[in-house]
Amino acid sequence: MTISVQDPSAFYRALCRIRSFEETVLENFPKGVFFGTTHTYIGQEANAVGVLAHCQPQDIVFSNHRCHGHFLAYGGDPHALFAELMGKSTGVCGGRGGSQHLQWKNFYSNGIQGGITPVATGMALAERLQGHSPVVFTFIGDGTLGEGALYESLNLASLWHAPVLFVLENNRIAQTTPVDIAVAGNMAARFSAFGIPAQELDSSDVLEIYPLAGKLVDEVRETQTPRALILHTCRFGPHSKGDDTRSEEAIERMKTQRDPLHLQAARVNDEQSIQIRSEISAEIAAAFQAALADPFPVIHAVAGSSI
Amino acid sequence: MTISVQDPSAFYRALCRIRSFEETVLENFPKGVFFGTTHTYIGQEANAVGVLAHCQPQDIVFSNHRCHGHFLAYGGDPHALFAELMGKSTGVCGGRGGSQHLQWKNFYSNGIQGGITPVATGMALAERLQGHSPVVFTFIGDGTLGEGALYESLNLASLWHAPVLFVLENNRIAQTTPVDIAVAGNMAARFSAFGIPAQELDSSDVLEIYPLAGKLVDEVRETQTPRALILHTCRFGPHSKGDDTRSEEAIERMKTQRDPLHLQAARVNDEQSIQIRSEISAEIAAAFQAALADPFPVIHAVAGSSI
Amino acid sequence: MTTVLESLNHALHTAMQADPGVYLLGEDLLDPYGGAFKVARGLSTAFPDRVLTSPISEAGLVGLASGMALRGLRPVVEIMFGDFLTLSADQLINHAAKFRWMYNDRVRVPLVVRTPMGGRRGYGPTHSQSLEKHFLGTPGLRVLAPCDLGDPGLLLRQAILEDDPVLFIENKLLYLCRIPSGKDLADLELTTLNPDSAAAPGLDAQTYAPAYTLRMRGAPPARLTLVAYGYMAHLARQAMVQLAYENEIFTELVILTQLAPFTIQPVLDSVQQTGRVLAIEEGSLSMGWGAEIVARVAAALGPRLLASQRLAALDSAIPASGPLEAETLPDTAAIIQAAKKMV
Amino acid sequence: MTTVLESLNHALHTAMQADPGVYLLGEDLLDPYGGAFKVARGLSTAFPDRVLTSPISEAGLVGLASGMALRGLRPVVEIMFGDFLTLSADQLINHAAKFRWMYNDRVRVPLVVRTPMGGRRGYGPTHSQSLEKHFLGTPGLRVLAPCDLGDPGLLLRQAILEDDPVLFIENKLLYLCRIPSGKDLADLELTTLNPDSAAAPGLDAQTYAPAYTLRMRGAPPARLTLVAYGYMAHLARQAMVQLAYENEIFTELVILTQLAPFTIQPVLDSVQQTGRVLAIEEGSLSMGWGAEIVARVAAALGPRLLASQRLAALDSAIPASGPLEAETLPDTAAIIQAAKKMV
Ligand SMILES: Cc1ncc(C[n+]2csc(CCOP(=O)(O)OP(=O)(O)O)c2C)c(N)n1
Ligand SMILES: Cc1ncc(C[n+]2csc(CCOP(=O)(O)OP(=O)(O)O)c2C)c(N)n1
Ligand SMILES: [Mg+2]
Ligand SMILES: [Mg+2]
Repeated sequence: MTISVQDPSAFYRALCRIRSFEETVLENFPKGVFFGTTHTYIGQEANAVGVLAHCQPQDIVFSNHRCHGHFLAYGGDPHALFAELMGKSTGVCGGRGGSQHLQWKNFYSNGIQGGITPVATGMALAERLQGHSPVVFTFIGDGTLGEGALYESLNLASLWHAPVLFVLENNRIAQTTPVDIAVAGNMAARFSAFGIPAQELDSSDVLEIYPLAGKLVDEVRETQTPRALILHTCRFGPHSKGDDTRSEEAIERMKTQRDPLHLQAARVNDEQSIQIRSEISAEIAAAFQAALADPFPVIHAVAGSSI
Repeated sequence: MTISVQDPSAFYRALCRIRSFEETVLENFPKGVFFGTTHTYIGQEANAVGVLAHCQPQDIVFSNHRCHGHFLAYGGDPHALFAELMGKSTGVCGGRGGSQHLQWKNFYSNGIQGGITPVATGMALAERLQGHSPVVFTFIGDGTLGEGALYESLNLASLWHAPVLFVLENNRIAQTTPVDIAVAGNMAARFSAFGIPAQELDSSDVLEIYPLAGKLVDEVRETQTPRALILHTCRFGPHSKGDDTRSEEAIERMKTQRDPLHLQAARVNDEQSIQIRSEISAEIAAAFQAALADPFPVIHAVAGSSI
Repeated sequence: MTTVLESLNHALHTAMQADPGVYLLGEDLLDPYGGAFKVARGLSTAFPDRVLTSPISEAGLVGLASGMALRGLRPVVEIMFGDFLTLSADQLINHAAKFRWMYNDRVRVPLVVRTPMGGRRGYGPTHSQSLEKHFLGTPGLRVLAPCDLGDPGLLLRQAILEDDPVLFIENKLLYLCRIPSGKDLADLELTTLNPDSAAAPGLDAQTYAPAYTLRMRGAPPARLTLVAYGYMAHLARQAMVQLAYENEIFTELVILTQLAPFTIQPVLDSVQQTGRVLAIEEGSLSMGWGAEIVARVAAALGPRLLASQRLAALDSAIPASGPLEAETLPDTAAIIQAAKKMV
Repeated sequence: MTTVLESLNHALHTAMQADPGVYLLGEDLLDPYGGAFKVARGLSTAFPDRVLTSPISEAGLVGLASGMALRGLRPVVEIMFGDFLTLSADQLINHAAKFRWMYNDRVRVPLVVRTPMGGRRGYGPTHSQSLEKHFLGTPGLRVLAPCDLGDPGLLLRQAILEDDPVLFIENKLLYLCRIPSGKDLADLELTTLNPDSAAAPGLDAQTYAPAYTLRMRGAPPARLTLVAYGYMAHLARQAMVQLAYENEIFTELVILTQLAPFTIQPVLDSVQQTGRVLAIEEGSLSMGWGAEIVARVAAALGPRLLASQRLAALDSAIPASGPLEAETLPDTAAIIQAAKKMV
């Protein structure tokens, strides 16, 4: 979804949509309306919005377990996403995938850490080989730096000129594991060691993320070679639901200092921001209610459960 | 096997032993006395000899498919190694392992690229946790930089302070694949990105390799943290047998300029060097003949081949 | 009454207490979190130096633990979800399980890899599978699965004491099952066998891996043998009781805790009487554990095997949506239905 | 006469010629080497832009090829030795095989992963295995294995044309087997069936994956059905002829080329006549392909199945030493011996 930086309210709206969606998820999980688990994006909204504002129709997004924000920033329908979490037939994948396994247009996600990176690399290569000039946005977290498949992908992407933008969202924690006990050495060096230029930014401000992402997206598109964007960010919520082991103060501090919605709200006049919030609120509530009312999928075609 | 640099003939002897062993292997393979395949170490002898001269009894060596040179430099018995290649009961592993799968004292090898690195890391960690101060020498080739398991190991070794010396033998080719089409970016950076200091040396001279290895071995032993040693080297022979796709001229050039035996012979007087070569020749010939005469293993205990 | 989870957790405490060589490695193990399914709870507090919470590196972790095992320690690795075991496949199959045999029996690998399998929680296609079938039949690898009878913790402790690698398959829903008391089982006759488990090349016989046979107390001769393990054994026990009381179909239930290598004897003992066998598992049907059960029974009994069937998950991925998932996985009703068809 | 190797190599040439979307990826593929077993010979010369010789990255490679397949190409990946397939297990099981179904049938993954399995060359424990059993029964993954009958190349070409992922199991010794002419098979009656192969969730029926049934021409009714695939089918054919001529034991041999998902019908058709089945494979016995064969036959025939056995490799690693390896793997003599015991 292409957003212009000229219009701060469009960014604000996109940030609010993710926030509101995720809050609705967390609020309603205890009511038993969703299946499985969820990983919310609260606090990281500016990454998805700032980066995917550069996503063109021919581009591809491959996301991970924390995919709601990416999906919505890509232009995904909140109703279909709610429905997917509820296991409804109207869900993004008809209820088969659930929270972590989405596919819509050129958007994909999978719940196996690291495993998506070679797949995304292959997509990028295939598109380039077919004469397109796409950018394949691939989102990973800091914890995913532990997986070997990532490095195989970096090597292959570099050698074979796969137009991938690796977006590393370093929220400094993986489930409950702080980054400093899980990631040795230097993050940017892990990309540059494979010949992939990497840039870092420590910000929750969509207006800082947007231009840097744009620069790298342009480089990927023009050179059809990979780049890495490392976004140091903050996860406000639990890993999934109620499993946050960090101190309340630390979280409060992050919320005060690093809320992408606050930062962007300051650029929109009060009246407008109230208006946007209430519109988004209504949109998300309506999507949620609609999904609730949707039917469950019918019995799926069966092959041999018993022989 | 600890060798002192004071004694150039000891180094020469060790180099010759490997060379003579490997030449005997290649010469006799067509006669059908060996099973499977083999990966000879001709041209790279100075790596094993220069590095493993620092190996103390409590230290551990984990080697790969190209393990004969490492095994012999470690002090392994040429007779047992021949016998292993011949599938004899007197072989290093009683004929079960064959050329790539050796285990003797603290020496291990396995034929799956990359897979040995986490295992070696765990050994190092276990030894350190049990209050020893070992060095675990882990040999990999340039091609093995393609495997993800390696990077998981580097991260773990760095985070958990595993006293591993990763020895990367860059012979600039993996089977038939030149390094420049298989390894992107920078080799040393692939280690340092994980917080593992790496040093490089482009030499076939055991007297250059020995001191640099010694420095790193000391660092590993003292700090009980990992280091990497990157040795740019030359493989004179085929990958296994008769599968060399490089030009004859290129190989001849290497042989003239980079033969570790020539380099070391110059430091031993002629008479002595002739003497050493003939002693080694006799030793290896005797080992080969003895292995030939050894029996095959007896039927192994059998469990359920048919139910 | 203890749950399976408590029993396993307690066993880890006991094992780490008893032997300073026991280490626990895995993702997100530290208290207060104590691992995704809480089997590790309290351990990092009690043994801070021996609980190694790790990066997300399933292959590296299993390989590293094999190395520790080769050098005198007794590591226990927790793989957060059994679905991720695929990432350790090479380390398990081409390293840990092979070392002893290929190194001519001169090394041992006292490694335990524990992992929760199973669905029914709506976690979707990559977090709900029962993938153990892909690892059964790996030479040199013992595979154990606790059930809610006997002492699941003891099974784990014995696995840790063993000198060969063990894959220890837990089930997410089994965790919360309570281990029934004698009184709970009053309607049932329970025979516990501790078969001299098939020693295979590269593996010694193991000491504690019981097989259980359950019958309805005082019932007429059973006409069908159910065979199950793990959480399915729990469901099969329910089905057995229901079949008896509601349908007057009497069955015997054989529960195995050692899936590979294993001896079929306890199953044979029962099928020799009943003539019919139904193998029940949560993994997908094709090439599952049940195939091995049926094949061994068929080989042993020939025409005396009157009927054999398997009940398993559909041969499809496991959907996140509750109603779809429920259709995909076998439950008590499905067992009852399958049993009814067979007698 | 063409060898299986030539047939497969030719098929790759034809497939790449016919469709510019076909790519070949793998280690050491470039001419003059042309891949470790030469199946890729000539391809990098003929199609230099579409043969991607790769770093040693089995997981990355299969993942990358899945991505290519998702985006409109038809990649064929060569894994140098089947032993290394363990490294791609996660990409096959949790990615390639799942995508179509979990994404609600809105994507397709026309991926082929080819790899040579098998021993008898003294390569030792990590280069001699037949590991396909660990991948059979993966929902969404078709597994094919050519034999030396019919058209192995056509099987591969059809696999490449398919829109779902295929694991294509070759055998190192099969490569050099010559495909027999009608005259070579003069003593035998050959029935070729092209069963409507079981469509499973996430997989369409496939067009060419024949099953073959062989009988001794003009012989009395067979009393035993042999079932095999790949190179073991070649050995089983030898055993069948020997059994007939030297022991007057008449058998039927059913050869499958589609291992998963598959229909048991051709096997049933034969066992219904013979009453006895012997499943033969080169992989290690426990939880092997043969278990699924026997389990399905037993389920279908009940007491009409008089005898069933499996012949497979020992449940141990595969030794490098020739004499030990020969003992570990089943050969023609072992088939004859097993067959004799059964009738
Ligand atoms: C292969 C694999 N291992 C473990 C997990 C379980 N898991 C899901 S999310 C997660 C943490 C990921 O951390 P990070 O990459 O930093 O992403 P974040 O959750 O912080 O966005 C873990 C361990 C998984 N999904 N896949
Ligand atoms: C996992 C795995 N993939 C592929 C192979 C086949 N193979 C054996 S050696 C080799 C090349 C290794 O190259 P390198 O690491 O540079 O070592 P070198 O042979 O040059 O010493 C390959 C591809 C293997 N043994 N293991
Ligand atoms: Mg994180
Ligand atoms: Mg090399």
